[in-house]
Amino acid sequence: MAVSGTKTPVAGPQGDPNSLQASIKDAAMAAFLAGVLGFFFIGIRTDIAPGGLDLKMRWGAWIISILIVFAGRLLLNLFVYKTRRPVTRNLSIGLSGSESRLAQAGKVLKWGLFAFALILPFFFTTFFPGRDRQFIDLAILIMTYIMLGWGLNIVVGLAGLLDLGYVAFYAVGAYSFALLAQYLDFGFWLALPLAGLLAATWGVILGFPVLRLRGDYLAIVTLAFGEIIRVVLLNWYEFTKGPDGISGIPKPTFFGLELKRGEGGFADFFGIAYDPIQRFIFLYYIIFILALITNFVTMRLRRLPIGRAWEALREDEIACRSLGINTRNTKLTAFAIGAMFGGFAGSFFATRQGFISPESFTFLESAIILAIVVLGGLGSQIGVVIAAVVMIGGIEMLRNLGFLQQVFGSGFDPVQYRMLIFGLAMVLIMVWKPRGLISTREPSAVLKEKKRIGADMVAQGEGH
Amino acid sequence: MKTATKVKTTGDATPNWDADPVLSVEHLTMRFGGLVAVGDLCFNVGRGDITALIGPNGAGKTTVFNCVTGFYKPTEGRIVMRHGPGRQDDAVEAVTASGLKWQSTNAGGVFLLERMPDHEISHKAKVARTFQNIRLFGGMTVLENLLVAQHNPLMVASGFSLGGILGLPSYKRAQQEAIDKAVYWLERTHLVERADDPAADLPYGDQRRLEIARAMCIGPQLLCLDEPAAGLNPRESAELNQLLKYIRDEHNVSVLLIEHDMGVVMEISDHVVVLDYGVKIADGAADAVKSDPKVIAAYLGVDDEAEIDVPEIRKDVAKVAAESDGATAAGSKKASARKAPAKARKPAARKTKAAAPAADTAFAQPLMATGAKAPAKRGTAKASARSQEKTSAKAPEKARAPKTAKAKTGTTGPAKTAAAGGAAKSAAAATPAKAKPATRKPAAKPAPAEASEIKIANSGDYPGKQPHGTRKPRAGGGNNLTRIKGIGPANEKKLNTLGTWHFDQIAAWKKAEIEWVGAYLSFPGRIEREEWVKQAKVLARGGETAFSKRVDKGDVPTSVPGRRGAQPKKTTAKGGKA
Amino acid sequence: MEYFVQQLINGLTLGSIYGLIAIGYTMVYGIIGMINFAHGDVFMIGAFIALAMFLILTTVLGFTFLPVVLLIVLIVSMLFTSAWGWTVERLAYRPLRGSFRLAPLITAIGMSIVLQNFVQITQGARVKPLPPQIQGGITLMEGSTENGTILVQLSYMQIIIILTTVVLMAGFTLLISRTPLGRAQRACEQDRKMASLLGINVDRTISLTFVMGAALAAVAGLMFVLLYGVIDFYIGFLAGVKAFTAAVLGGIGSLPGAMLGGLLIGLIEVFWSGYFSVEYKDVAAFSILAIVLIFLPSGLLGQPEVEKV
Amino acid sequence: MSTRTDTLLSVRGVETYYGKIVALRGVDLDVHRGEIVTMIGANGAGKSTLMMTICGQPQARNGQIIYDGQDITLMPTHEIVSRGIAQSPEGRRIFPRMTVLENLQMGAALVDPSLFDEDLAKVFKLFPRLKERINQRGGTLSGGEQQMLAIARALMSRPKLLLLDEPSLGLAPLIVKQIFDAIRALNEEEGLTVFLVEQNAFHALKLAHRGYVMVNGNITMSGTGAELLKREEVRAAYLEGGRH
Repeated sequence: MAVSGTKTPVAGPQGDPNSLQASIKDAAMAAFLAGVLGFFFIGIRTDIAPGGLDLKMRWGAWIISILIVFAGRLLLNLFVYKTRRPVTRNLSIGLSGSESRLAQAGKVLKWGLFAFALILPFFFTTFFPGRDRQFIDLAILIMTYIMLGWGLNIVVGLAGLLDLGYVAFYAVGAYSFALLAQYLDFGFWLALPLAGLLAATWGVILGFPVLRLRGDYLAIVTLAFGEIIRVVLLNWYEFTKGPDGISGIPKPTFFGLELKRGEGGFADFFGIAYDPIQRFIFLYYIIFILALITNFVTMRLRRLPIGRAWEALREDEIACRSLGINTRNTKLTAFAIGAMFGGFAGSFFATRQGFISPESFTFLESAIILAIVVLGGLGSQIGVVIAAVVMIGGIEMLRNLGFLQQVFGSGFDPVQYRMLIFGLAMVLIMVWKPRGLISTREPSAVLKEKKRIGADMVAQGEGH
Repeated sequence: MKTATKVKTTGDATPNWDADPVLSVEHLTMRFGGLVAVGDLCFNVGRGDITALIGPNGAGKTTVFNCVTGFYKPTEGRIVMRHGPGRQDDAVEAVTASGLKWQSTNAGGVFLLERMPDHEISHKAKVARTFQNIRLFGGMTVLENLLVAQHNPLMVASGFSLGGILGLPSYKRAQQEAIDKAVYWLERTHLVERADDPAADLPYGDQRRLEIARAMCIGPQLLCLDEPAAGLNPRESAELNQLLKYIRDEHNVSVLLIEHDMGVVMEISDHVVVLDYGVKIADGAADAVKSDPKVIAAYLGVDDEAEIDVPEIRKDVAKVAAESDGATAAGSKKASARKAPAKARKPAARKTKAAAPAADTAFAQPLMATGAKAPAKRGTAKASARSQEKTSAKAPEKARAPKTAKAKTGTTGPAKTAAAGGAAKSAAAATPAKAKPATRKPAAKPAPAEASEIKIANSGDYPGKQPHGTRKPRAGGGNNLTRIKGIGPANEKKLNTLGTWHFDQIAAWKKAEIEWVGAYLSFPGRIEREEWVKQAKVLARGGETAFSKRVDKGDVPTSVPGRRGAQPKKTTAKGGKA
Repeated sequence: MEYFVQQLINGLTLGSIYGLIAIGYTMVYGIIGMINFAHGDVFMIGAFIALAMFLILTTVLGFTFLPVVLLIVLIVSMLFTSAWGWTVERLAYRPLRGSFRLAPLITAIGMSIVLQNFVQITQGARVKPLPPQIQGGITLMEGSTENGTILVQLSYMQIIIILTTVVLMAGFTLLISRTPLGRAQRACEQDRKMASLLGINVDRTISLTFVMGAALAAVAGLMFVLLYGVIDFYIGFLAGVKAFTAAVLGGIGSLPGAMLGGLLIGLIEVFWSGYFSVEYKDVAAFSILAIVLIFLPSGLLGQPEVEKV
Repeated sequence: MSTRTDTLLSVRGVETYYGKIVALRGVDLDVHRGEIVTMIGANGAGKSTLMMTICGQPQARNGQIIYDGQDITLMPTHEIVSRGIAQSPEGRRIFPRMTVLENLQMGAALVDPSLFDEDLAKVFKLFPRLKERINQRGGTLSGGEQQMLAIARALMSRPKLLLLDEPSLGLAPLIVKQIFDAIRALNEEEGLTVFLVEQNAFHALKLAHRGYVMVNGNITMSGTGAELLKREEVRAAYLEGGRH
């Protein structure tokens, strides 16, 4: 009837992808594309010059970039893309075993990590006395992101609601404390619960009208909400000091003791020598405990009806409604609890920095927190830890690549490349493991034998 | 058997579903834009009954379900759920007038479902449901699925999570009870071995059962099942029947189900409600419904050549029916003829259904309307399917026509009007449709008895030219016109009354005649479309068409196989059927 | 009154630019159901290419006849930006086809970060000014207030922008509704697997969608350069968020919706700035989005989603 | 029926996986030109997976699929179907927001546009109902009409091999009959080769020249339709199919 019925010998649909010729051809194509893409950016640079813009040609850099792409693609073709199947599939097949092993080792890993986190400041002071401050500071930063990740994990990972404006609650928490301290002279410990409460209230205020929205609409409204909060903080100068930010935010006290030098301070009270590191260690333990509380509450909630309802909501909202679950309230609870932990983390951030401004609460922060949750594996607590260590630790490590200047010359500033590499890492990890690092799910109730649930079974929600 | 006894006891008195309804759907109308999915529907679901809601695709069954369970808000109407015995009419009216959503009474409670959001319908009114395309929490274990169903009591037990976070023992107890309840239903549904597996991992049949178990875990008084047997094999279907009976008998839960599988419906239902185009066309005990001509017409089809719900064809059938009415029996006779086979058939059907090996044929049967191979299958077939077959094989139209007449006139309207926006019109449409054949009756009937040239009274009303006809077939009898694709026994008879007996007569039709016959038979255009004339030319030459070959082999159930000569008069069809 | 008309014109101009970018979001969302967060940055890339090409033509090659220059710039930036759009899809989204929904969202955010930083590194973080190239316009109205006279000006630039947008919109609408390519796109949108079963090369169709979206973003980029005369590596983010908001407001997946949403967002911003406060124009735009979505959960022209039970 | 017996499609040892789950465990079957071949089996036995594997979605991990003398195992779907295979897949997959006409145009995406009107007339003759609905959106059709449209759409590509996945699923008995009649007519009148998968074994085997029984991703039996219908094991397999 239709297409010609001539018989051709049985042959594969394409040529042999391994042949050198094909690889070179492909690499040449890639290089050509790189040339096209790079022409206006690497090959040309516009700079402000007197009387307008000046155009500078950089043929060398352009050609080098083309050659790098050619060589890179050729090597990839020859050594990585060994089969016709995409590289991602290869990787995930090759590593699927490692994930199950990782999952099995999860329990050991969890306690190991916990123990390490517990002694971490002393580990640093003992083994890296010269750089302990820097390392503990980094640990505090990572721990903050872990806590934020765990908080967002309730919303995105468990309840399956895509929230692109999580940073708003972080900001609410931070500004609540800063403003309470500034106007009402509240201390950290008094302000902390209030900040959490305020953030949760904002979560409900935002959630109440918009939770009817389907996934992507919810995403954009939460993003918009995050931006609104930031813009208001930026422009309500009389109240928030706008772009100038709020400084002089009080430090937390240890049961009324300030961690300061001299009379009445922590060191003085315990009769030990004052060392500025004590404050860092103290801050570290505050965020550590806050994060642990977040984790504990989340884990507990998961085993409670409300947590199961979250997960059920993620799996199938309509079925939930048919079982008598008030989905709006359930979503609101997830939003509020997630926001509350964001608020806690925010006040901690304020007290740690001593200074906050709207600059710290851009969409990029939301994106990073979301990336941590997704890269770690939705709903996985340990995944968030790993992702936070890798991503946040990773970018901060890039600050320390001064030695590269010796390689590339003094004009080379590795810090510039930090976010570029961060972005690339996000793409690569996601392509490599679309479900995140730990994607299996642990059942919340067990009759006889606990079986982990494969990622392919678990829904992501926000699509119903 | 419960079904049988129930039907008997309620035979004369008010049936259970009217005396003690757990759910009343009253004047339910659901419009989507201009489309009326359900129009002014009323029915009751009896307490402790299994009630089946059946009807062709697009009849509005799932819409009714969604209204009952709160997923859609009905455009109009009232849906009353009652806890506790009796009609509680006073309480219902009181709640309706009060504007409340529900009210507990000493007899139980009255719930106006159309006022309640979906989750309250499940939580307060205790109506559980399943879904046509299974909606399990695929990434959660079987046990977790059942625990989610007990969300509301567990929420209370966990002190709305606060007690739970603190790890109070009262919550632990409640959780253990919930697990025990889950295990109970897992045992009933043979899923206890799979309790810790993710629900998405279960085979299809298990998923269907799990969905029922999950629905039962909310402790419902009414269980709504949307096509629970879809995609099940006969053995699983049989198990499902057992499960549903168990739920009804041991847990006193009323069941409302939508089902396509007539085997399931007829075996377990106490009460059947039939919908067609959003309108109820039958309502009664399973036995009565399955032999109801309206149901047969709407659901199982009228005639091989009829394209379903093309209105003109319905009219066509209605007309023949009316003619036959005049020609033969009186109304009372019809009625008894209709009932008799239903009764006679029933025991046989039950017996064979119980025997497992025959089950697969029974399963397949309702969908088959085949001739030659089927004696054994006939025995196990559901009555309605069979009645159609029998008539086609033995008694072309007489027996069936009176029944279909009503059904068709009754539902002529909805096919078009439902889409047009007025299901209510269907009732109105019925009347003129009925009236028409009555006026035509005297015209058509005397024709054969008179002149050799057939006179049709209002022949001039139709465009084109009436074809030449003879009073009697030529020597050797008329041709088997059903060998032409598009002509079934009904049309053959009508053509005969026009004096058309032979292929060559049809082959000789010109455009004008085709137009006239098309108009007369109320399906303009179909003769051309089905190329009757072309087929007739071939057959008149003694040739064969692909279709005629199949007719001769007996593969076309509603054509008459093997008969090439005269067509015997089969006025005794009814007797034969009874 | 005069002030109002002037603001209306300004709003329509800004709205046209948003609309052009929004189409890219809406088409990509329609076909693969993902929010292409990098699209705003593709717009930024387009603006940079347009700027560089403009400079090449005017300062290096010495072309002076503006219409020809602009035409060449338009074509070149559409072509090169398309290449970027194609590459982004190929690298970051195609490997995740059929994967779960959040994965491409994260890679999109990643790509957005990459593009921004790539441009920042290669072109520097400082703003690039371009003196106004098209000047003059038509004075529509003249009115006087106590502060002096107000002229309602429809500049040539604005005319060009609005006309180009109208022409492109009409062309694209025809392309989508009438041609086999458009039909294939809509088929992929509704059921990708089925489309491939009917012989549609789904990957190529999706790539083409990205290319088309990027080409339109390039047009918007050129307009932006000409209209505002200042670009930097960060313009993509805010314009992207606004355009995405526009797409959602109009009903994501709907082409006319994207245009309508773009115009609305443009008007809201301009009027809010004009009558209330410039600082809170974004708040106004986002708030209106939230309000519209609460009452029309699928946006203004979106397909209302019938809940399938 | 056609007397030619040369093989149009042959499936050899095909294994298909969904993630780590095996769906097909080495399937062998042949479809000859001009035949109606049916495959029966319970839900989840792998029938639909086989249909989709033939079209390359998902691709077979092992084994070979030869169509018309060409190995199509690893071809992308659009290239496979461009060789003359059309499928009316499980769940019909009508484009819901396109009109009936547009759906049919999509079906003819690979065919010379000048043949469109002719083909359109042909499918309308087969399914007159669709003609009445020509400007209605696919999503608003009833289940039976959608099934007709799915088959009609498949026919618009002028296939040599028509794959039908459960054409009777969820349809009222009367419509099932119409659809099966249409399939038979296509085969008898146009010599179209049809491979259909059915759960409704009885009906399908009556229609088919030959049949296969699939249980748990394996072919357990084959024979002519009539033979299979008679065999006790078919009933057993049919009764006990599925993944258990």
